[in-house]
Amino acid sequence: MTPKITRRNFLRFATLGAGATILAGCANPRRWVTLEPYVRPPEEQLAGVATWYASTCRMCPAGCGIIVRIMNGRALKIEGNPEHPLNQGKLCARGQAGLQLLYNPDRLNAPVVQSGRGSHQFRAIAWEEGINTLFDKLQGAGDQVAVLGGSSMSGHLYDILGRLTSAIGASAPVIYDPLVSMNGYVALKDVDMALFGKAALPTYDLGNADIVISFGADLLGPGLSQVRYGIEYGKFRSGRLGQRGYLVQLEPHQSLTGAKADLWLPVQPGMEGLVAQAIIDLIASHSFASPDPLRVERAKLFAGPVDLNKTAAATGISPTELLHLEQIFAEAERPLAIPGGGLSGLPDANASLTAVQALNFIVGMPAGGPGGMSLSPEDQLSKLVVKPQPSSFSDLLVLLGKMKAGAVKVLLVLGSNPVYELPLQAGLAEALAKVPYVVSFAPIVDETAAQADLILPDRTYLESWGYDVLSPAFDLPVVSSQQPVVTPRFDARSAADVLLTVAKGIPAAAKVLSWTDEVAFLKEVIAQFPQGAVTGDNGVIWERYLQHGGWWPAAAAAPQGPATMQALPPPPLQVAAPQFLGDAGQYPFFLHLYVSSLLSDGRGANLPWLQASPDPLTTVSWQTLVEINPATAQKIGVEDGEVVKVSSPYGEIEGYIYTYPAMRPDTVAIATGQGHIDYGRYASQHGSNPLLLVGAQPAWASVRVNVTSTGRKVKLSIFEWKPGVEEGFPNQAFPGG
Amino acid sequence: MALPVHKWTMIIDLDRCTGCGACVVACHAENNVPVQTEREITRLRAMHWIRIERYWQGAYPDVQARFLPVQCQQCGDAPCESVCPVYATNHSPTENLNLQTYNRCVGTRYCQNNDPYKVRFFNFFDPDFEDSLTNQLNPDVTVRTAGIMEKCTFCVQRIRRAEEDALSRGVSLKDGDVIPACVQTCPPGALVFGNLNDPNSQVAAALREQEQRSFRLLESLGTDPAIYYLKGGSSHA
Amino acid sequence: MPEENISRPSPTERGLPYWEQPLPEDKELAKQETEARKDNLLLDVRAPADVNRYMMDPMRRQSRRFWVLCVILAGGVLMWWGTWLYQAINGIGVEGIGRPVMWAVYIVNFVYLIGIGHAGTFISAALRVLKFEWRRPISRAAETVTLFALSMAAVYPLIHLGRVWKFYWLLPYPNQRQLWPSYHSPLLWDPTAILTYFSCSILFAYISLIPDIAMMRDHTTGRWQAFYRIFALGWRGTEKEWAHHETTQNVFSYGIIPVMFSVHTIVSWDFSMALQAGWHSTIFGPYFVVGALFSGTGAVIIALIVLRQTMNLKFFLRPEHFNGMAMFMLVLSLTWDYFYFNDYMAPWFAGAPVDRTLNILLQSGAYAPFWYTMLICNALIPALTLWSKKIRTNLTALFIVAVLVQVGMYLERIIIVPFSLARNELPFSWGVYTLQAPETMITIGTFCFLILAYIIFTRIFPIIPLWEVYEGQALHGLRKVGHYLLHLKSAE
Amino acid sequence: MRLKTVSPVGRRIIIAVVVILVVAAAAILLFVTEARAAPAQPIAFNHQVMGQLGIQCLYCHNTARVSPAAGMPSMAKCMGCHKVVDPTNPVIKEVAAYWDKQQPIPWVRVNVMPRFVFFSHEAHVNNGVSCETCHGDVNHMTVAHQVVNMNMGWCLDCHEKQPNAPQLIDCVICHR
Repeated sequence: MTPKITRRNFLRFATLGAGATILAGCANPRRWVTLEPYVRPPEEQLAGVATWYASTCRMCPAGCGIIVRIMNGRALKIEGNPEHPLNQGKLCARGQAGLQLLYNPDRLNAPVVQSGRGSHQFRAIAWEEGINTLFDKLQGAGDQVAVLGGSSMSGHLYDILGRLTSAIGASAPVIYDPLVSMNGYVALKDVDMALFGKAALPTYDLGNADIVISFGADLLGPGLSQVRYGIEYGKFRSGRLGQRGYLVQLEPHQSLTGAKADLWLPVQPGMEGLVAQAIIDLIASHSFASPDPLRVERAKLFAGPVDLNKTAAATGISPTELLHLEQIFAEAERPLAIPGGGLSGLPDANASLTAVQALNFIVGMPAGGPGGMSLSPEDQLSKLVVKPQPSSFSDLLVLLGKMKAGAVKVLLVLGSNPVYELPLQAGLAEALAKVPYVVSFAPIVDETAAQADLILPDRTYLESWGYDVLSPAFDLPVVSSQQPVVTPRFDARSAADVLLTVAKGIPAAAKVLSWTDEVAFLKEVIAQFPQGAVTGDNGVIWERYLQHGGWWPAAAAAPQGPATMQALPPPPLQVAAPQFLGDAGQYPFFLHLYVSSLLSDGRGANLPWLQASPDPLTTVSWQTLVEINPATAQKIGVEDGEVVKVSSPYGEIEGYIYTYPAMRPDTVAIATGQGHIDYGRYASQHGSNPLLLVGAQPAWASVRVNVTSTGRKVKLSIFEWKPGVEEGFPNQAFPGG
Repeated sequence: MALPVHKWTMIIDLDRCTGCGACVVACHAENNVPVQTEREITRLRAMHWIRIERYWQGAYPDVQARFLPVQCQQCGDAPCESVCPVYATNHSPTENLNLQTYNRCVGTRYCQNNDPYKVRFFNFFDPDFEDSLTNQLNPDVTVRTAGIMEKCTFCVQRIRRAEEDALSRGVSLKDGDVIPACVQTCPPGALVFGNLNDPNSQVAAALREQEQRSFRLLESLGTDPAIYYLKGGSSHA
Repeated sequence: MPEENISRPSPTERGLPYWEQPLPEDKELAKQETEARKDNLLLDVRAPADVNRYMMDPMRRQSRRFWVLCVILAGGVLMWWGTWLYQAINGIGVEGIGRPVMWAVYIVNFVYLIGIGHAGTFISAALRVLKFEWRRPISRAAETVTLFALSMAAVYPLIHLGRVWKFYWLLPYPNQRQLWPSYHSPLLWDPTAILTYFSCSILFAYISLIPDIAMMRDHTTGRWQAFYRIFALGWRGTEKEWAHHETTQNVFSYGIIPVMFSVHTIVSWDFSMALQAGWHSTIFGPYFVVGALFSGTGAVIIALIVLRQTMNLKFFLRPEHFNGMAMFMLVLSLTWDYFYFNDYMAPWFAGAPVDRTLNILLQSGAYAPFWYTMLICNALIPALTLWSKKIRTNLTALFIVAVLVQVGMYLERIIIVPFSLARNELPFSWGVYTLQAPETMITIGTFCFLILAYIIFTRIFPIIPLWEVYEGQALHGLRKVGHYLLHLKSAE
Repeated sequence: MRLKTVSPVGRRIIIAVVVILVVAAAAILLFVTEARAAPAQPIAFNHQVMGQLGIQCLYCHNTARVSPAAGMPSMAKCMGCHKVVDPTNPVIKEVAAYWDKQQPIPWVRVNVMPRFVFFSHEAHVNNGVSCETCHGDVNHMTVAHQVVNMNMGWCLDCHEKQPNAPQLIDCVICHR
């Protein structure tokens, strides 16, 4: 009998085959997983038990101490370092999200050269080749090297950069990013120099103040130190001194601070200085039962003639309210005036800032007592460690001028993203075109790295060494330590190590940068520290410094506080109503740019946690909003979700209308952060960049804009049900009582 | 050794809450809460176990935003528990928590309908933890797949870890041994967490002291929530 | 009426059969009788062979259009299965639900289909018990609606599951995990009630079908005969069999009525047991039952009109039936009005904020068009039209009214399910439901299945219970007119 | 005389039913046995030898007392003894080969739990549950294999007998 393939037989075999397949499917081979033990176990690691390493957060310049939970070599969670004097175990949203920078899927895994700037044609190279190229270019450039950095770079890197540039005769690194410039760090220092004789950033003892008048400062927002002022705010509210503080916020668009204020006054944009001056004038001309009679005397130093009605008309704050502000400020025991970063973006920035700081000057700061403003102290540490010093916008323009003139042969970009961050009018594009070689140290290809010739990917802060000197927002000398908490991912190298290696070949630099690597450098610096609260004697300083997350003075050393403030003869006070850029007819609205509380100045845009989390005030994520008052929206005929074009004399962007009840009807508010072209999959193609609306001058806060509808509408990616929240239940208020 | 019965309680001080959103991201990091894309959020599928509800009070110019952090209230008498046909949502007798057993969930979504606080979140699709971001996932928390309801657990993995450690070492839990991620990170200290059965705990003390400020969300529904809110105060000057 | 088709068989030896009695000689009486036969099926006695043929002819010959329709409907069913597979693979997120509207079209379909599944039992069992004689020819059409609507309704809870492959966890079966389903949950009361009702309905329908299957068996050959032989269970039509049949039918009729009431009450508990505004109502039990009967009656009217027109059943389905059904629908519409008014007034009077919000949303908000359409379709149109006998017996008009009632009742479920869910106690978490393609396709597909199964059923089994017609005619003769009795006897 | 036989149609039906039953039984058997079968390991490690030498479980799986995970011994731990103990054994040479390459041995996990089950060795070992209760007499296994089908019913069986049963059958004990 010969088997024949008949239809029946075929079916029979086919059935058998199917049966076998089903059987094979039951025996699932993927059931087994492999367990790979350590070859040599790290002594502090136990399987299944988390280990916490202390380091420093680098998501903004504040420098909070963090501890990172490590299990099986992976960083799982960042928490605040409970021992750290600045943040006492607390952390903000951005700090929590730092893990996604470490594990970002868009990180470069090797150095790359780009053939043609902006082409995105990257070719991976070996580190030796990358370092050699950098070395060749640096050597060829002589002293025509420029460095552009961001404010949250580690102190030791800034130190090394400074030594390198000065050794080869190049100009000092320019530190610029919008977060710093929009918070007016540089201008504030100038004002403090003029008022108090010390170019330092002020620190506010919010927790111990009783009356706080904030002139547009978003203390609880992302500006200065969200965590520190958050902690202070908790104390301010719970009445550590037996009473609940009183917070007045003057700003055109309600910020987080405005939302928590006891009195929110929508002042006309740019007029905060006039309000401050009016208060000073009123204090000088009135007599209250002030706890300190000298206050009136000091006020008289600044005061001029006061015309309440005129000021009221200009600022939008009624005379009654001005009198109220003056009275509470003069009569308070520990009042505090806080200038907002927006004041530094006015044409005459220093006048407004001075007026606000003068209020603090008038209060006079009881020596040693709680409350009030203080200036970051100077001590022996400041000779050992440095903090990246932000440069002013004009410094940046000088650098750009040099670049345009062809006086820069090699540009190094570290920790900043100027192509995204600078307004078009600043002319960075032309300037870059004149620079023969641009080297970026970005771990992720951002807009600037896309314009670079060579990218030497730096490690993210969770994999690298460093330190940070706390400033601003803190009045103790504290150095926060930074160490790698996980084995570095990818073939990335720390910029400091790369620079130290390169410096070896440049004779002038080799002399001042003789360390083998950054750890040797750091160890040498740290070894010189005096005994602190958590560091032991000389033998174990380094270990304990790393273990506890930094160096800070022993508890015995009291905060130096306001006593350090010395007054010079004050300059005369002249605040004038600022001139806004743009014709009022053509551009009817004031532009209020503010720093997004999650994405910051855009550096957080590549982290999905920050992108997808709702903005606290608008509850919108992923999108760029054009916030306007509902009345205005009705007037110009736009509604929520409408795509509008916002145009200023300098540029135009598209955004989605969001009607925001707590803002002036003559103002348009836009948050920074979105509108990336590069910078990874989460950042690119979302929203638009409002910095494009600003011209090439420091006066970024005095621009007028126009809003025109494009006729399109989109769905907002919003968390709240907007009509529900706005209309709520009939006759029923906020469910929170 | 008899295991203790805890009544985990959280206090949310609305006067202190600044709405900064640190708790939201901390929760994402701790609990493997997936991130939703722009498109999904426009389809009302945002997912945050703790959210900060922002309401408006007053009309311009006397208008102010009011923040109300809302997460699972861990009700003593939870409406979501009784409607689950498979006991995926049930009550823990030891911890007095409202549990969500992910692997038992079949996705009827009835619990979300019956949840007056709307703090339950449904995985409409498989979570999209891209590439290397999976490295960060907390190994102590199940990663939920499509069709599963999830919600705030008061970081029950931290509670259990602390309890297991205490049990192994033969000691009892102290106040402060268990801190959920949101409480841990909250800068102004608006969130306080502890065991209400322990009269010396921080929460018990705070509730005694702040009794006149305290209220519970939608208490009239009879859900007996374990989260107490402290009303926002006001200053006059 | 196929008057001309009636062929008169030759008289038997025993005299004229009962169906061939001559008209009375008196002209006036003869006219009256002709009129009465025209109006009432039970008086219009015909030769059984003819009557059988009226039923079987349309079952045997299918037009090309019928097959085209079948193919289209089958395509719809495939679309349903494909979409379901797509949904199961990708996740339930392909549906338009979001937070807080977690239930939408699937649950609406579930409630709607359970609802129209009510009419069959009601018409056949309740009307039987209440001795409404005119229900005789329409009872099977109604029961069949019940069967297929229920089976589709039972599928919807599975379609809407997030993890449908775990559906068996909803069933109480012993397992090593020592876990049982939670009987606290209304979601388990549902399947219990539905399965009870479904099995009762199948048996009830089947028992009524047996004599007619036997008739089919006797009039077919070959494979079909074998098929009918199996289902006829050896029915021969003896006195004893008829007696058993009668008893069983009565037992089921009385037994199934409470089940019918309980099923939709329990379905309503899915909603009324919840804390949701718009759901949390004590009136929901009877309200849902009435709503179900209302939409079910409408659905049966639609089915009857379509059957009558497409299968040439003009002999069986006469204006009197539509008149009766329409009157029922009117009564149910008025009852529904009462319950809806009640359901509306109680929260309105209580004035809880969330209820008021919901009412505002329905009256003047985004959902107002739906709400007013529902009221017009469910209350206004039946009340305005069905009082008139002309409209009740005008099939076109009645068809339109019945379809509008379906629209209205479907909207009512939409208003209850996704629209109510859109509002809750915290305005921050309000939301909206947007219809998406997958659930539309699944909905259409299941309705295709329902129709396909129904039309195939009508081609295999007699959709008119012939034995009931014969029985009715005989009983009618017995009860009403003395000389029919005589004729009957003579016929035997 | 012909005996009454099953019709050809009937026979076909019977054969089909038998085939289906056999396939199903085979599948179930395969599934069950495969669940208990020992996986192939990269190194023929013999627990019995270690057991006979009196080496405690906790010597190698040393985190069982302090961590939810029992832990696998590191390569350094293996070589700590086997540099001197029986270095010529061919199996130990294989281990040494991994050590020389400074690579971990890719052991295959024997007792696999679903990912939504959180078992804590620490909580059990410190409360009087011996290793053998769950892992069987590993000391006498030449090849480690799963002894207990660790499903939920089995876990509950024991938990229900404990004095703290109401708490120990809480879902959160294992699922979180």
